[in-house]
Order: sequence, then C-alpha cells, then structure tokens
Amino acid sequence: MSAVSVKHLYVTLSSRNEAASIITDLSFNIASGKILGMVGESGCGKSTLALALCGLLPARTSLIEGSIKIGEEELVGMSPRKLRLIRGSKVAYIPQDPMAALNPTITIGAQLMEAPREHLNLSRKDSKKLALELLDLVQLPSSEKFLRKYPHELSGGMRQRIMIAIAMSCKPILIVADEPTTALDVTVQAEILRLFRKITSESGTAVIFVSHDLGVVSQISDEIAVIYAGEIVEYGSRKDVTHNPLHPYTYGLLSSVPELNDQDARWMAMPFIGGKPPDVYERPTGCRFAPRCSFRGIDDCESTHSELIELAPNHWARTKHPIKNNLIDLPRDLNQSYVEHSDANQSILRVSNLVKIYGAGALAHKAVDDVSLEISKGTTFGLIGESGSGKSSLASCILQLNGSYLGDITFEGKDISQGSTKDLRELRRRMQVVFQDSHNSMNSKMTIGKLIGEPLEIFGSDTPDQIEVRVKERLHAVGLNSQIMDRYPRQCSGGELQRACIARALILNPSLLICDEAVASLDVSNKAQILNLLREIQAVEGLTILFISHDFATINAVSDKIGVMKNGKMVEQGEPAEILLRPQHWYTKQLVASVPQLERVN
Amino acid sequence: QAASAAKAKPKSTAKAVPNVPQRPVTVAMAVDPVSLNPLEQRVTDTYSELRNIYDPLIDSDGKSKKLTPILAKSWKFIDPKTLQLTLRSGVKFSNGAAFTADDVVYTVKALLGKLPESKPALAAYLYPTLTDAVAVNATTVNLITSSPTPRLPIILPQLLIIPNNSLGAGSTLTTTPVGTGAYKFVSYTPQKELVLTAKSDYFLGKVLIPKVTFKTIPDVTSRLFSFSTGEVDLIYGLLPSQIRSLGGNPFVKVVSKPSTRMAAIWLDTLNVPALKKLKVRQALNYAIDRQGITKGLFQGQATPTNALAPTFFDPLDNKLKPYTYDPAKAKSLLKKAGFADGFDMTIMVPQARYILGVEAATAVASQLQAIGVNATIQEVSFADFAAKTAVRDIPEAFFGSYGSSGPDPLLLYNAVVRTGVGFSWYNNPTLDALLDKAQSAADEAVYSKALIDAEGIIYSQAPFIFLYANNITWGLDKRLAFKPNPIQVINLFKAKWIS
Amino acid sequence: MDFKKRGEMSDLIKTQAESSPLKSHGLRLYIARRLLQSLFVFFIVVTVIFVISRMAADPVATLLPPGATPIDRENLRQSLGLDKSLIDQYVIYLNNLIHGDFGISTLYNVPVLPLVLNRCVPTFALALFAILWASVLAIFLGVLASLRPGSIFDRILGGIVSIAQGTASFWLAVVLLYIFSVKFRIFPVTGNSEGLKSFVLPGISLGLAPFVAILRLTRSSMIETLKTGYIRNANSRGLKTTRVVINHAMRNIAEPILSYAGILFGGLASGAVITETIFAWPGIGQLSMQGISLGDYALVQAVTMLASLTVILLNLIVDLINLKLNPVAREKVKQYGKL
Amino acid sequence: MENFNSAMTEANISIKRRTRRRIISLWIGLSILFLFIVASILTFFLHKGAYEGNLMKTFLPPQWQSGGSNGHFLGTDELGRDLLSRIFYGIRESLLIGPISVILASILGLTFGLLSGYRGGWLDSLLMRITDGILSIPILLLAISVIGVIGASTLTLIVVLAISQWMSFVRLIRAEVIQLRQKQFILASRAIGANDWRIMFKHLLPHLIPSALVLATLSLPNVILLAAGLDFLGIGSTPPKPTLGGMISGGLKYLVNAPWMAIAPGLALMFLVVGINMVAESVREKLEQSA
Ligand SMILES: Nc1ncnc2c1ncn2[C@@H]1O[C@H](COP(=O)(O)OP(=O)(O)OP(=O)(O)O)[C@@H](O)[C@H]1O
Ligand SMILES: Nc1ncnc2c1ncn2[C@@H]1O[C@H](COP(=O)(O)OP(=O)(O)OP(=O)(O)O)[C@@H](O)[C@H]1O
Ligand SMILES: [Mg+2]
Ligand SMILES: [Mg+2]
Repeated sequence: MSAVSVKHLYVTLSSRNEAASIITDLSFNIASGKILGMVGESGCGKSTLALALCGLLPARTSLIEGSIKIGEEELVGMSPRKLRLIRGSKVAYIPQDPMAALNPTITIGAQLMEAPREHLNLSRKDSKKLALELLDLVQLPSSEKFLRKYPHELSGGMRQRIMIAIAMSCKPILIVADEPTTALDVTVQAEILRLFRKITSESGTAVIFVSHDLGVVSQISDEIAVIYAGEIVEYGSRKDVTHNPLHPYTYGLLSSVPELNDQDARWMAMPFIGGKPPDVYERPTGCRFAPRCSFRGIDDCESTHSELIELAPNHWARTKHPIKNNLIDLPRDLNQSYVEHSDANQSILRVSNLVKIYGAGALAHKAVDDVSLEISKGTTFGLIGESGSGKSSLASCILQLNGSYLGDITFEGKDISQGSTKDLRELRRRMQVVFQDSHNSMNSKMTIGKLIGEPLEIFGSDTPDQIEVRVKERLHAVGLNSQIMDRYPRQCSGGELQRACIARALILNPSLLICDEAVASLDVSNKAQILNLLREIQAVEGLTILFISHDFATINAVSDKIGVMKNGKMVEQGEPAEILLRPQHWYTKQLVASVPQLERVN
Repeated sequence: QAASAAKAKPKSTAKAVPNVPQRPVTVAMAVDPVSLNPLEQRVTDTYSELRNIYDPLIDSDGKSKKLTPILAKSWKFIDPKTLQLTLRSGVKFSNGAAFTADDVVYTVKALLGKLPESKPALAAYLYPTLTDAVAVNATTVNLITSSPTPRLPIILPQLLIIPNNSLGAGSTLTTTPVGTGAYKFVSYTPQKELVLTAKSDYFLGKVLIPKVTFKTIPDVTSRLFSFSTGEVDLIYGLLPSQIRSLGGNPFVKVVSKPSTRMAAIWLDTLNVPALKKLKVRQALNYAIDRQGITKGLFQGQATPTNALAPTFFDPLDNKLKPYTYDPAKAKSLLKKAGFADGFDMTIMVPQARYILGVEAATAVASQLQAIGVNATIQEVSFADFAAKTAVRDIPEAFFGSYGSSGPDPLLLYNAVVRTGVGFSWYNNPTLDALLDKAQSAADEAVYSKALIDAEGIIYSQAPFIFLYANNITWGLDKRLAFKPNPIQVINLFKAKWIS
Repeated sequence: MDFKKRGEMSDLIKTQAESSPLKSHGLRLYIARRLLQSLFVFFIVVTVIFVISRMAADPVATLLPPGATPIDRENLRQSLGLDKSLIDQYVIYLNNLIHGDFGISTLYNVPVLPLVLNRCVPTFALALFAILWASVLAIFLGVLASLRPGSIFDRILGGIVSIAQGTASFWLAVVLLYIFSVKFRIFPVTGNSEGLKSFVLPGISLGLAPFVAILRLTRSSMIETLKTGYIRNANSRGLKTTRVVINHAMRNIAEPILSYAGILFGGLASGAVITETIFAWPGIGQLSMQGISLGDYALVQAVTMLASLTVILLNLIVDLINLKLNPVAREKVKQYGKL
Repeated sequence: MENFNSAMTEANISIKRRTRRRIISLWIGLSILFLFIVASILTFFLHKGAYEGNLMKTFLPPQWQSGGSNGHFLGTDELGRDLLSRIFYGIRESLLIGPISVILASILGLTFGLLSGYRGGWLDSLLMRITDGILSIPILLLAISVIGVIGASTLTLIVVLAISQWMSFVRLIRAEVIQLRQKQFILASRAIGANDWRIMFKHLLPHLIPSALVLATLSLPNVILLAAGLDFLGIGSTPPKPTLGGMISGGLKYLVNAPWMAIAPGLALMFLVVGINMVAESVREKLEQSA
C-alpha cells in the first residue's frame, strides 16, 4: 500500500476579489521510503501543493477538494484541531530557507524537542535523548553542547540538516520538502541530497521533493512528477521521465539543463522554452502548454484539454502526441552559433595582487586575498566560487565601488586605483555592471524608460528626445518592446527586467561589463535566453565580460577562461575544458563533482 | 493704641462649649508653604500656615487700623525713627526656651541680613525703612527706621518671631519650625501636608482644635471635590460657580467676605499717547459694565468699585460719584479726545493667579471693543507677568489685583501710583506731594486729609480702569466655628467644633 | 558522485572554529561604549537645556521678586555669571552640574537637586503602578487581537483604543474623579495616603496613554512576528497556538516593546505633571507644575534633566536586556564590541 | 461543485469585507473630518459668538436642557459666550496647528534622516545622539521649558510641536535609508555615475515618502493632543483664542454646575482624534497593501 495517496486534488485560493484555482485534478501515490520529485517552472503551483499536503493553507482563504490520504488519515475536510495533531507527527514540512525557518532566539535543542514533546508526550529527558539521536541521524555532532547552540551559529547546510532532523523527529509518514536546497551552495546541496536519500531508505519515510531544477530532482527521486500550470503533465519513474520524456514540456525542461561535458557549449545557443507559464486567471482552455509548444497545431490540442494518459507502463503524460524516443538526442539550434571575437591577446583589465580587507584591527576580515587575473579584450572571464568567497567584493573593487583596497587594477592601460573624480566619471562610462536581483537593482519608483535613460542624463548632453531614441534602440537590442518604457519595475517579469538592466548597463557603450550573478535568480528558460543575448551582444559589439556565478554549467556556457575562488583566494584559473576535465585543486574537484547532472542516454 | 491682653483672653475661652468633642481640622491649600522659615516667604498662603506656629509682635484684623497686642504688650514711638515695644513675659517657644527681646533682635537682624554671612531675607522688602533692632532689656526692644515711619506698627503683623540663634550653620528651623504660636510643628511632607498639634500651654489661652493638617491640593476642581466629599473641613478661594454646587450640601457652610484685593486695569499713561489723555482714560472707565461683570461673571460675589482701596479701609472718601456704565458717553469722550476711531490696546493678564482674572479681563476687552477701542488680551503665566512688570516691559495695559500689605490706603498708593515706583505707570507731582505729606504725618487729621485728597485725584485722573473688589469665598464644615479674615489668614487658634 | 569526506567536514569545522577575535572582552567593550554614548547624550540634553535657559530675553527678571531693585538685579546677574560671555557661562554651568549644583529654587530658596530627589519616590510608585496595569493588560489584549486581525474582537478593541487615544488624560482624570470620588465616594479625591485605593484613579489616568501605545505596538509587532518563517514553521510542526505564541512569538516581541520603555517613561513623566496636579499627588510632576506656574525655572530644569537622565539610563538597561534576549545580537556584540 | 462555490464566495467575502470595512472606516473618518473642516470654515462668519459674551447669559445649559436658550445649541460659558462657536474655533485652531507642525516635522525629519542615513559616519552618530538626547527629554517638560522661557505664541507652539515630532521622523527615515542603502539599486546608480545628491533626492526620496506619510498621519493625533495638553496647562496658543484644551481646562472648573462646558470640547477633541485615526489607519493599510 502506498504511504501517501492524493486523488483528484483541487486547490482554490482567493485573493482580492477573485478565486484562483491553483491546482486542478492532481493525483499521485508515493510508497514509503520513496522520493517523489515534483518539478516545474516558477508559478506552476508547487508550493501551493506542498502547503496543501501539510494542511498549512489558511483555512479562511483556501478551498481544498479531492482526497489527500496520509497513511490512514484523510486530510481533506479534517477539523483544524485534528489537522494540527497530524502536522509534525504524520506529515512534516521542510521549507526553502532554513535561516528564516528557525527561531533565532531559541536554541536548536529546544526547537528540536518541541514537536516530540507536543506529539509524543515525551519527558524532557527522553526528548533530549531523542534530540541527540536526531543530530546523529543528520550527521551533526550529537553533543549537549551542540544542542545549546543558536541557529545563527550554524552554517546554511547545518541549518538545513537541523530542519531535516526536526522533520524526522516524530518519524512522519511523509516529508514535504519545498526547494530545500535552492538556497545552498552546490557542494552543500550535494551533501543534503545524499542525506535525504540515506534517511528515506533507512526510515521508510516518504518524501515529496519540490524543485524547479530537473537536474537536482533527477539525482534524488525515485519517481518524478512534472507539474505545469497546476496540473501534472508527466508522471513516471525517474528513468522513464528523464530518458523517455513524453510531454513536450518535459522535453523542453530536459533540454534546457546544460551539460557540463559539452565542449561546444561556449559556441552554441542554449535551448529554452519560450514564454512563461500562464497566469492562474488566464489558463488556456485546451492544453495549457499549447501556447509555448513547438508541436502545437498538429491537432485540436489548442482547444481540447487532454487527460493524463498512461502511455507506457507506469508512465503517464497529458498528451495525445508523445515525443518519439529518437528525438531525445538534444537538438541545438546551430543557426545561432557565435563567432569568436578576434583581439584575444589584447588585455583590457589586469588585476594584480588585489587584497580587500573589511573592518580593522582584530576585526579585520580578508574578503579578497591576493587575487590576480587578466582579461583579454572581447572575451569572457568566468568567476566561480561558493557564497562568501569574495566574488562580489572583487567585482566591486574593480568597479571602484568598494572603498580602498590593496593591489593594482589596470583598465584599458590605465591604473585606475588612483583616479581623480573626473577619471572615476570616465571609468563609469567604460565599465558597467549587472546585478543578480533585477528587482532590487532597479529603483521601483521610476519607469523603465527613465531608468535606462538615466546614465545618458548623467553623462550626456542629449535632449530628452534623443535620449528616448537611444533608449528605444537599446531596448530593441535586448529584445524588448519599447512599450515597456512606461512601466514600473514591479509590472515586469524577472526576465524582462534583467534585459532592461542589461540595456541600462549597455546604453553608454562600455567596453567592460561585469555580470554579478546576473542570471542566478532566473528560471531555466529565462536564464538561457539572457545568456544567449549576452553572447550575441558580445559577438556584435566586442564587449568584454567578467561573468560571476556559482553555477558551473552557466559559467561553462559563457566563459573563455574560468577562475575558481575559495575563501577570498583564486585557487585555480584556466580554460573551461581544462578545469572541467582536469581540476587540480581539491576544491575545484569537489565543485565539479557536485554539479547535479542528468544521466543522459547516449 | 495699646490694648490689654487680659481683655482678649477671657473673651475667647468664655464661649467655649466644653462638652463638644474637639476633632482635628484639615485645611485645603493651593500650594505648599514656600518655606518653613517665616522670614523666607512672601506668600499669603505660607504666612497663613506659619501664623499658627509663630506669633507676631502685634496682630491686625486685616481691615481696620485696630491692632492687637500679641508678643508685644504695648508700643510707642520714643522718637520719629524709633518704635519701642514692651514684650510679654512668661512666653515660651515650643522647644521650652523663654521668649525675650533677644529673639526679636535676632529676628530683625536675620530679616535684614545683618547676621554674619547672611543676606536680606525674602520678606525684607516689606520693611523698606527698617534698619535695626536693639534690645533695651529682656522685655523691651527698639525698632529703628531710617526715616520717620509712623505707620510701622501696621505692617508688623507680617513679622513672625523666630527664636534667637535659630538660623545659621546646623539650623533645623527650616525643617522643624520652633515658634511661640498656638500649634506645634509635627511633620511636613512637601506637596502633601503640613501637620500641627495644639500646644498645651499657649499663652493666649487654651487651644481647642487638637490637630491641624494643611493639605496641598493644587487643582481648583480637585480642591472643591475633596471639600464636598469631606476630605477637608476648610477651604477658601472657591469660584463663584462652585458656591452654587455646594448649595445643596447640608454639611457645609459657605462664607463670602470682601477681600482687600482690588481688581483694576493698569494703564500705561507714561508711554501710550492715547492713554496720556485724561478724556480717553475716563472714556475707558465709562465703557465698563461693572454690574455685568460682578453679577454675570462673579454671580454677585464681587462689588463694583471706583477706588483702589477696599471700602472698609480708613481713611477713605465714600462720597465719590462712581463711573457709571455709559458707552455713549464713553464714545463721545473718545471723540473729543481725538480718538473717534479708537486705538490699539493690549491688556496683559496673568493666568491662574486671580480668581476669574482672565475671564474678567476678557469681558473688559470685549466691552472696550464695543466703544471702538481695539482691545485684545494677552495671557501670560504669573511668572512672566511678574517678570515683565518688574522690568516694566508691558503692553498698553495690564490687569492686576493688588492687595495691600496692611489695612492702610497709603501702603497701597505708595506701591501703585507714586511716580517711579515698581507698580506705577503714572506720573503726578501733586499726588506724590500728598503722599509724602501723609507718609510722615504723625498727626492723624493731616494724614486723613492728605489721603482723601489723594483718593480724589486718583479717581478723577483715572490712571486705571477701576473694576471690582471680589469676595473671597470660604467653605467650611457647618459644625466648625471659624471666622474667616479678609486678608485670608487662617489662624485656627480660636476655631472650635461646636457640634 | 564521489565526495571527499574531507571537504564536507572542513565546512563543519570551519563554522564552528570561526571563533571571534574579541570574544572575551567584546561585551565589556560594548558596555563601555554604550556608557560613553549615554554620557554624551546626557551632555547634549544638558546643553539643550542650557540653550533654552539662555533664550530668555532677561533670565534675571524671572528669578527675582516683584519688589526687586535694579541693584538686586545686577547682583543676581553677576552671581549667575550672566555678565560673562556665553561660553564662560556655559563652562560655569557645566562645572556646577558636575558638582551636583543644579541651581537654587527661587520658590523654595533651597538647592533644587535634593528638593527634587526627595520627591521622586511617590512619582516612581505611581508610574510603576500605571505601567504595570497598562502593560499587562495591553500585552494580553494586544496578543489576543493579533491572533485574528480583523476579527470582531480585534475591531471592537481597535475602536476602544482609538477612543482611548482621543481621550485627553486630563479630561478623563477629572471626569473619573467626579464619578468615582464625588458621586460614589469609592476612591479618595487626592493624595497618596490611602494605600492602593489612592493609586487607582491617578493610575488609570496616567496609564491610559501607555496602555494605548503598548497595545498598538504589541498588536502590530505580533502580527509581523506571526508572519515570519519560523512561526509558520512552528505551525507546520503542529504546535498549539498558545505554545507558539508563548515560546516563539513573545520572545520576539519583547525587544520592540522593551525598546519602547524609554519613550514610555518620558511619556509618563509628561503625564505625571498633569495627573499629579489634578490628584494632588506629592511627586515631582506636581513640583514641576508648581515651578512652571510660579516661574521657578531652575526647578523645572532640574526635573527635566533628571527625567531625561532616567530615560537615558533606561534605554541603556533595555539595550543590555535585549542583548540577553537576542542571541544574534549578543554574539555580534561579543565579536565586534558593537551592534 | 455547489459546495465549492458557496465556500468560495465565503472566502471571497472575507477579503472583500475587509476591503469594504477599510473603505467604510475611511469614509466615516473622512466625513468626521469634513464636518470639522466645515465647522472651522464656519468660524470665519461666527466671530461674534465666540469672542463676545453676554454677561447676562452666563452658564446657559445646552439648548435641549431646561433653561437652555435657542441661540446657543451647546449653551454658554462663564462669560456668556456661545460654546458651539467656541468649539468650532477650537477645532479650527487644532486643524491649523496640527498639520502645520507635522508638515514642518516631516520636512525636517526627511532632510536630516536622509543625510544621516545616507552619509553615515560621524554626522550620523552626532545626529543620532542629538535625537537620542531630545527624545529623552519628556516632551511636555521640553515644551514647558521652551514656552516658559520664550513665551507662548502660535509660532512657538508650532515650533515646539514640530520639535517634539521630528525626531521620530529622523529615526524612521534614517532606518529606512540604511535599509535602502544596502539595496542593489543604490549600488547600481552609483555604478552608472550618479552622484550623492542624485541618489538621495531622485532615488531615495520617493521611497521615503510613503512611510513619512504614514508617520505623519499617525503623529497628527498626537500633536493635536499634545497641543491640547499645553493649552490645558495654559501655555499653548495665545488666548483669548478659543482652543479645545483651554476650553476643557476652563470648563472643568465648572464640572459640577455646568458639565457641558468641559464635556463638549472633550468630546470634540475625541471625535477629531478618532476621525484622523480612522483615516490614518486606512491610508496606512492601503499603503502597506500596495507595498
Ligand atoms: N492567494 C492566492 N490567490 C491567487 N493566486 C495565488 C495565491 N497564492 C498563490 N497564487 C498563485 O498561484 C501560483 C502558484 O504559486 P506557487 O507559489 O505554488 O508556485 P511555485 O510553483 O511554488 O513557484 P516558485 O517556483 O516560484 O516557488 C502563482 O502563479 C501564484 O501567483
Ligand atoms: N561591506 C562589507 N563589510 C564587511 N564584510 C563584508 C562586506 N561585504 C562582504 N563582506 C564579507 O566578505 C566576504 C565576501 O563577500 P562577497 O559578497 O564578496 O562574496 P560572494 O562570493 O559574492 O558571495 P555570494 O555568492 O553570496 O554573493 C563575505 O564573508 C562577506 O560576509
Ligand atoms: Mg514555491
Ligand atoms: Mg555576491
């Protein structure tokens, strides 16, 4: 018998004046000890599902219909009181951000012991014993001293381990983990994934693992459900789904997972699914994926809504036209391959022995420790490293946005460290930056048009009309419609906004563009499109790019040269292929090994 | 002038009803005593409280020239500048020490700042001519003045006698007063209460009320509330409207007595062109509806006046024809004076100082507006008021209510109309000459004539807008026999419970 | 998937071993820093009061009796050092303060400092009473309201609080006095001599404003706290609401409420001026009211300085308590000696 | 499906209801304020009744009570002045002084908060210590000290009230600027070469307006109450301007005989504050929702 069985689940949420059916007709089972990976783009209803399964949706504004059976208990229609007793004991929840989920003012020991004391009526002593066992289970030092620690004393990975320990504390039937590793570094993510596997197989707890990253899901899951616009579009064993995708959406997701070993990545356009999932209020009546599907129009799929069909044994898909196996060899749009820009030997930026120290005296902290690098004109330098390794610090030193530092930076043949205010102004024109969080790096109180035109306003003597013309040109170049000029940042999607950021950075025609995690917060398709765009612009305009990322696949796809940072030091530099195939430093080796990858069939 | 003490004594005790049990009395006061040292205060309330602990040499009833011997048996001028007093013997301070001439000398020296390392005490300004005191023998003392001061005895009631050598280093007088008075000091909690008990061997007779508590209640409404609930037995300074609210209360008695304070608008006749004109000043006086103010605002608890001094002061000319309420006449006078279109006149008035003072000033201003004078009022805190009048920084006029420090019109005139003195904004050599004459007149007839003439000048020259004399309203428990005094001194020596 | 055990453990060890450079004396450093800061703040207060006192057209005029002569005035001017330059006056003033000389009360003719200190106790007792009922009731009601924002209870309470805020405390005081003391004779009209009974009416009028403020603060910070990830997560563990509120949320709203203590006390000191006058309460509020109406500025200034000194010290203490309650801040202080 | 729909509508109603409630309370608040504003405007035609009394008609009770007079809806005071006209005047005074001082406070607060938060360093420390200092002085005592020394006038009152509030504005704005300063759009603006003035006034200021607005609406009732307190103590606006606080203090003396004299202005003050509060809360909720 399956541990968890969900049948014809409908979830409707209400906000403002409208009711939105977020999830429609969702069914699946999980056996104990198995992991179900739930994958889909942002806004497809993954988190809503996770909350519904834990009975955590606010009763007053949500409506759940259908059946959720956890063990023997039917959750739908259960009284709030009973639901509370189920939560934590039968079904546990692990959220994305472990820092926000732990109370900063209470010791982790107390937080670990809470649920057992509530649900199992354990005494203080017993619950402490249990807490120590749980620490052991999640491979943390099981000492009383550790129990007395506060969340802020732990690293992100350790906190997520604590969250897992808390979830496991009452030996639940089901753990729902909503993107539990998204906020973590790859190396830590790999550890956590291993831990999940170990615990489920040992304890028999079933896990629903929600993620938007098919790579991650394919590493951990026994079964995979691909969710799109509130419904499952494909459902089957891991192998079936990743090797023989039947639904075009699954196919698109699979093809946009970059491949590390791909020697040609630098020169190939990255595949992506155009468009974005439909708004909950405007879902198509026919196949919900139809507007984005390259196979649409074959039949009436645009008008009729297909059922989930078992197309192969235990492999369901919501389509009448499954993709053929032979198509699985991922096609590349070779029309758009890029030409290498020539002046490769002419150095545009040279950083030598850069040291950045924050604080002073006993509190001094070396964020960048003796880093040297050189970038040739028209090429891309990829900088990779875990969070806190000093990538951004290095970038802002180069941009002269970070106060004083030690060492020399030469840009376009000039030492820019001792520039005057006038030199600094000139530098701003020549060197630009795009940040990770486009919502944060755009002033929400100004229109896109004003924001993009602002550098011209500051530097140029252009009239407002001239500015408008140039802004329109740039918008066009980054693939945006000029109508967007009158919109405010919050009225734009992440992808649009990141394009606007790029337009803003490029409007002064700089020679060096620094992209600090410029695509990290975008979903796969947007990420691919932006990377394609950057490389296109580089090819056309001869732009030099310093590309910072913590994601190896991304770096691999854009860089001519890669630098790996760890604890402020540059531990390794070289050609991408070199680094990937023959990493020298132990950290680089670990990094390369941790990258979640699809097992692909050859 | 001297009266016999023996006469007063049997009178006070004879009427006592022996079988009424005597209970403590609680009195509501608006402010704390400023100091427990009688020389370091200049506030009626404080004097009132300390009067029960200390005795003066001579006492007065506050309205007539009649003086009562207390610590002094008799007094006479042995020369125009020397007043000789014969002291009572056998009087004891509450610490057991006997009262002698040395105590008087010490008190005067302390007052004038003539002790080593001392400066003039706060109350010294009342005695501008007093220069020294000399003990002749144990029961005789001479008070010496710098110029002839025939009316020195009238202001001596303000001088409460402290024991010899009681001030200076290690003095406890300011925390535990020691006096010859009817009551002994028990305790003082600032902003709460001053508690006294009856002295068993008071030299003027038996003290009936066993314990007196002066309770400080600053808020006027709370004061009324605590009286109407019986928390206090005696209260004064009730507002006219509060009298009505006590009307239905069968346990209390309300007594209204004319006070010595005369309310008037001081006019700056020295600097303001309009006010320099007599016709204007008269016009202003004709514009005031005194009856309206005393009846409407004061609910009858005030009397219209045309003089500066209270009617019961002596000598006073009671035949003067009062300024009537005649706006038409006022207007025509203004016109004659060349101010048909009026003029600007700001009237400064202190807050929370005089009973209904601000309200009265407001009424005056609106009545002046009715005859075309652009009168506005400017409320200031009493501290500001005092400061501004002291530095003579006043607008065109101010509202004041001046109480005489003794029952003598001359004291009043000297303080408010004599050219160049602190509270005078008027300059009239004829008047000054009259006042000088009265000042040094040892002969009563000369003195009276000069003062009556002076009054006539003040009346007809109108350097003020005369307003009213308001009553002081006392509330007391019906069963308490106590005679309120016009200068608001609460001496409980003769008070008693009668049922 | 070949993991190097070394790398994984090194990550663990790193975070544990990343010990702070200052751990031993960071706390002391912080306390010293805060003390100095408080001292500086008090210095600013003192300076502000000095500036205000010299803004008067003629400071002497307000300090002398009406009968004073120009000579008296000149003498006083000299003894106050008013004939000297403003800087000299300031130095003299500071020097006096350091020696505990806050000036002479013109009203009582004694040094003001002992005068004021002697009368602090009743004021503190009343303030304590007011703050106790106000905070206990306000926190209780505020938490209840925050659990279901928008519920009928919340809205009724909101209405009451709004009306309470609009009720001027001086108005309420007299109306209460009239109803409960005069009409029903339940409580004494004035004074503090009838034990707890005396505290009721002045306590209510004085506590009204803090009650409103604390209730609003509790409600809004509780609503914010209940939205945080860890509260939602505590819910996902199936804990009882009361337990979530008491174990998790209360701790987190303690900080904003405690941080409000300084401002609250300042408000109480202001309120005491009016309340004590109406109820004839023998404390510094009434004293300063007397000082105000009779122009005893030295007195008012001393009360002001002491009140703000109390506020400053309170803020200091609250900061230290918050350190105790907030391990993140504590850690930070231990490490860096500052927040 | 029947069930579903009814449940859905219920869920919707609760949200709709909340919005509707907000709008209702906004409208109630606005109508109260509108009435009060009309009343203040009426005062320009009422001069006589409020200032000029009829000494023959003192202490008249409200019109509906026995002994009440037709011309005087709420009765008269100790000088026979019409209480209603005086209350209108008092409201006008509150509605003038309150907003002006709050505006003054927010302008000061915005400027200094922006400088302090953006510049940081010694300027920030100094400004913060100064605000700490002034905030530590009990506001009534501060007001009393200032007014006691330089004298009461409408201008003094406004300045004192503004002083009492601007510190909270500085603190709020500063805290917000410090938060905003860390946001990437500031770094991004610096990267495109914007100077400090541009960043402060073009980029930061628009973000600060909503919270300044919220704080302003929240401090308006406080200011009005504080002004009433000062008027109660007799150190607020210069008399004989009728003020609500002054009328309460005057009226309380006659609480036993003429209770209307204290109760009417007290209620007017209460309604004024409640009205402003209702509007303020709605504005705050609205701004929070859109944020
Ligand atoms: N109360 C609500 N009313 C209406 N729509 C809602 C409500 N809550 C969420 N939604 C919408 O439901 C959709 C699904 O949201 P959900 O958070 O479950 O997506 P997700 O797949 O977890 O996305 P992500 O990857 O970004 O976390 C979104 O489009 C969201 O805008
Ligand atoms: N302004 C600052 N003051 C003090 N320390 C800082 C400051 N900025 C960054 N640091 C510290 O410097 C180190 C490097 O930070 P940096 O932001 O450069 O890392 P990163 O590699 O960009 O990390 P991420 O991937 O999380 O963006 C971190 O330990 C960080 O805490
Ligand atoms: Mg989600
Ligand atoms: Mg970074």
